[in-house]
Amino acid sequence: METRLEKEGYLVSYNPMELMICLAARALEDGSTVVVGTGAPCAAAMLAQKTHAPNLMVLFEAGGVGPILPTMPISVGDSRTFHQSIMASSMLDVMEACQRGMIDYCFLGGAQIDMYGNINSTVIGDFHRPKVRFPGSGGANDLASLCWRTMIITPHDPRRFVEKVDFITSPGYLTGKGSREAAGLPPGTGPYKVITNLCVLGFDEDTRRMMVESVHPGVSRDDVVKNTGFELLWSKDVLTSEPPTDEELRVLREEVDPMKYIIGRQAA
Amino acid sequence: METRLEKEGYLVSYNPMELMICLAARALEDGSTVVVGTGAPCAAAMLAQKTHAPNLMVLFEAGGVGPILPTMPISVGDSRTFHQSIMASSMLDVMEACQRGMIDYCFLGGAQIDMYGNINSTVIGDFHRPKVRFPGSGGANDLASLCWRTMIITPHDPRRFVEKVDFITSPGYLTGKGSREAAGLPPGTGPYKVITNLCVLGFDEDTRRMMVESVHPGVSRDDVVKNTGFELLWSKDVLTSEPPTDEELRVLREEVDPMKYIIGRQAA
Amino acid sequence: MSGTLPVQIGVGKLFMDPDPDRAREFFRQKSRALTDKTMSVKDAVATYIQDGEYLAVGGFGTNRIPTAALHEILRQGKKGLGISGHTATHDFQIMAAGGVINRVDVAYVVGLEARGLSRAARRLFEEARVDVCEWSNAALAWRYKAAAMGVPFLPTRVMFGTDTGKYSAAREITCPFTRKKLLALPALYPDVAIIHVHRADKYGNAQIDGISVSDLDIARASKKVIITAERIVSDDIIRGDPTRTAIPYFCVDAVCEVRYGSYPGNMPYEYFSDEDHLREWLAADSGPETLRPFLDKYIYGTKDFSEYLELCGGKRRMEELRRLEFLGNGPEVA
Amino acid sequence: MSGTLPVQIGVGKLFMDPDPDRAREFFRQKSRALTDKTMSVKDAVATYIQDGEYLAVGGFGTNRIPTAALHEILRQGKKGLGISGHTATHDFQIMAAGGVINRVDVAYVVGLEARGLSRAARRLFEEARVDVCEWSNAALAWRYKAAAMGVPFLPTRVMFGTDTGKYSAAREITCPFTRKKLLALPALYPDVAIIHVHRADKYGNAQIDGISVSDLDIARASKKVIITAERIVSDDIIRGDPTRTAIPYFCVDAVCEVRYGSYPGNMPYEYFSDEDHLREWLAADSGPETLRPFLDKYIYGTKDFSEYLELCGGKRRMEELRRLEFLGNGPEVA
Repeated sequence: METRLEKEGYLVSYNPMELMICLAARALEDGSTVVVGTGAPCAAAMLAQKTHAPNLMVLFEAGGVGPILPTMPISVGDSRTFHQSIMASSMLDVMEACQRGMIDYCFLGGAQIDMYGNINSTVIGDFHRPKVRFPGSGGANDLASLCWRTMIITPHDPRRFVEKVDFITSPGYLTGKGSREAAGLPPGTGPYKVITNLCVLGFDEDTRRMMVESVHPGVSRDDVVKNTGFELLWSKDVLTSEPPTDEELRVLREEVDPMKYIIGRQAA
Repeated sequence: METRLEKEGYLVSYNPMELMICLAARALEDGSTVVVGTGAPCAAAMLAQKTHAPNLMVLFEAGGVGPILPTMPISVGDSRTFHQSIMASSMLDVMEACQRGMIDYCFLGGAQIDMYGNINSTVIGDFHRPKVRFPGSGGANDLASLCWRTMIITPHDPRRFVEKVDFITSPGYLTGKGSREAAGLPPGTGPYKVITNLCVLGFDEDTRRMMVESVHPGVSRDDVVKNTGFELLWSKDVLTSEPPTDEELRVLREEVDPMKYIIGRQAA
Repeated sequence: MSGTLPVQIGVGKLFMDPDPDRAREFFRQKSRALTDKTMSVKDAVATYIQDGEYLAVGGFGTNRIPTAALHEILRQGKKGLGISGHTATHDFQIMAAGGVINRVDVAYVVGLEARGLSRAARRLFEEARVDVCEWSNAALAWRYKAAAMGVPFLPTRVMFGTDTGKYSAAREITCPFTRKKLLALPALYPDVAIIHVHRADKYGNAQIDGISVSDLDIARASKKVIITAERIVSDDIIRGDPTRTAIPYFCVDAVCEVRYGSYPGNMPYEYFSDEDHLREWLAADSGPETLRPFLDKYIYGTKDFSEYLELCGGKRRMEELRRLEFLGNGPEVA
Repeated sequence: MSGTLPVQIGVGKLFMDPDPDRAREFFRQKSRALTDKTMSVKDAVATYIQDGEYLAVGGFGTNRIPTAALHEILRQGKKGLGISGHTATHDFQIMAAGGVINRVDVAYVVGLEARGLSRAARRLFEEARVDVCEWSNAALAWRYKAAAMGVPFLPTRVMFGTDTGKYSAAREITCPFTRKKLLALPALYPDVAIIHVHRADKYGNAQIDGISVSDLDIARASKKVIITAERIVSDDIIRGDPTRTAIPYFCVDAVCEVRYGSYPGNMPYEYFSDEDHLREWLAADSGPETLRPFLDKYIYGTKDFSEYLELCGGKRRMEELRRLEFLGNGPEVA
């Protein structure tokens, strides 16, 4: 992708992973709480803390609450996740904070996603004899059920963005508006943003279907459509995603991920 | 009572409280667990530990587990209750150990008790406008519901041993055999011994009614009957309660309660 | 009777809404910012406790109780408070003496364990001046736990067959797996919790040494939380031993440093209870004519808790209680 | 549909009996004596894990895991074990590699978080060689919690509307207070828990530094508990800081001292994970032909865990991992 952008004459001062992390970071409000995993979500939360959201509170599902992250964790339960933290607690203490309504954001990814933001990270094919077995929910179903806003960071291709996921591991808007609440999930929760290597998507208020909000620099609408296996909605004013600022890039590269563990990865 | 015993020519080498504590201590099996309160139950558990039951495990409902008691606690939540304990935990951790089936004995007292061992420690008179208000259940209902064997230590008089308690605070055998289980309480639980200043009572296997097992030295059957407001069952072989041994008295007086906080009290 | 319909075995009044979604809406708005929340007890009580609200008090009656905040509630003349009587002994005695309560979830009140009974507290019930709902200690603890978990009830196996159950607001349910009867306890989300701890940082991260009783759950269940602490410490101290943190800052609204803040109660590893002063309290509490001058002297007539401590013997007395706690010489207690 | 009848939303198989009364009968018989329970890992696994039993493993996949005991399970050729896959990563990889499992409650298995996937674990599912029931991490944690509490289920608000819920064994219930839908999770009482801790005394009183994940509940929920500990300490150490005790001795059956017992996993405040060796594992795990010699070398061909540690670089490597944990210099990890 980096290559393509260069071909089209853009000044590539950042790569798609860096852009995705910056876009995710910006979506996190100051003074809010977020449960993160390792990788891009953790980098996004750290970047947010070091830029516009010094009062963003980071939690890890295994029990780490409010660490001062010395390096990127490699497990959501490793010792970095509660390094100089305000509390080294338990999985249920974190999950129950989510269930109580204290946690604003969580981050998810997955093997498949549909237009309602339902995510599959369990199996491809038949459940009982799967073609491919993935790890399963982990804490993803819990976080997607209980946190106010679910953030999704994912590569964007037609095998992932599908009409029907093989298995709903974690709930998006299920079958559309009102269906989460009807199913028994807490009202007011659900997917908030989907950040891909092509665009940023939100969810239409009326239908709860995925809706393109901004397309990344150098990416065409057609690129997005071709890489999506279902019909997308487009917001009235589709913007061009705001590229990383110099300051964001400096913080991300020098302070958040100096070893390039995350930003050195392929975004798709 | 001490006076009367002397009049009748007995050698009073112990007082009724000392006898009750010794009888309670002997009922506690080695290698078992017991939730105690302050006062006589705590003294009984300590005496048992220092005599026949070195492996008796003491817990307090506020969270103290397995302390080395330096002195008698004055509150079931004071710092003595977890002094050099194996765990300083929480009320629910202790109560849930009871609910899980890990706790063998508990100790209760109360203002009224009936023939099924139901105990009132809430009100005398009408609930909404009581003649006398007592503290209420505290943990008593929980312990009487969940521990395998409920021990009751109480003064013995007709105002306490009543046909019908004004309020069932803590469950005994409710209305007789099978009624605990029918009400929803865990099977196999219930009152085990009632130790008074006059006698030791158990519960009849068939009816779950209170049954005299032994009468204290110097106490007549008639004393027991006159001080009981309901009809008692009598075991086939009513024994004379075994008085404290010299060793028990020595340990109780020198090691368990050297300040005579408990054994200096009136038993009735 | 349909076996699966919930049966209201309790006829008692449910004082607080167990709905987790209404609680979620509140918690959604609650600040998560790491801000300096230190303030005086006076300001904390004035700001965070309103007339008519429902309180939960940490500790265990005469152990690790937030006495300074309770006195301040009386001093500010709060009215119509509800209270959870989860082994509430001296704490309840203070509130009853001040006449600030009009409804009580009772597990254990009125008594001060082996020490005796509060006449003022007893009169509240005997003169029917409070609405009463009965529970057990574990039941109230589980009710906090349900709220802390964010669910509207928890199933348990207590209170069956008793009047404690009958005069509660519990309901009977059938287990969907085993068909066993279980007692459903409604979540209890207090308006305000007041908890005394060993140390807290200015943000409200709090640590407790020794038994925590129900305070982890009370702090999480309550909409507002006032922490009084023996010591306000740098957040480095908290972050240096995060395993020890009992209450995270985002539960907390106010942090007040109150040395000897549990006096005359016991503060584990710090100072023992002042049994002489508790006896003085119980004696004064034998009737309204003796209680009023006692309260005037110790609470209404004092500016703050430090004046109370001075009246009770000040530094010298506190040092004695410290020696007692560490099992050194001191006045005898029983 | 009757609104109050429990609905089986989950079609999955319930592997373990959630009946609290049958569990109570077991716990009634369980020893409460303070006896010396120290033994070798070999004896602990031989004595307390029988073919066909259901296991719960403490820690979090590659963090504070009881690796020594897991290797010993393979070495002893246990068969037909059930396992709770509550973020089971390297621990599950070991069990899958050894072919000792025939049923799994899954929340997170197969993967090793960002490191990659275990092919051996994956094949278990893709070749349908295990019975599978799906859950979420919190759901399994709450299932342990229910058992630890001694109740047959807990109500929660997760897994609704999803296939995770459909392929679980959860049931839908209606709240008796709010009429809201709730998801009932059946209590999970494992036959055996294996938990690695920082320190334990010979009786089994155990302390954990840092996050406890679900281990307090796992220890209380399980019928038998094997503790492996970095250090066996005098009970004075435990009794000197009882606030720190995570697991009381009466839950515990065996205590085994295993220094570096979580290797190649991370042991907080002790040593970091050995990412090089985990990569070696993942490479070997790419197919049966490479896996078998790897297992022969490191597990089947070793007498015990200390031989494994020697093969992995011994004292020098462990010292490097200690430096890494304390953020000193050492091999890079990502």
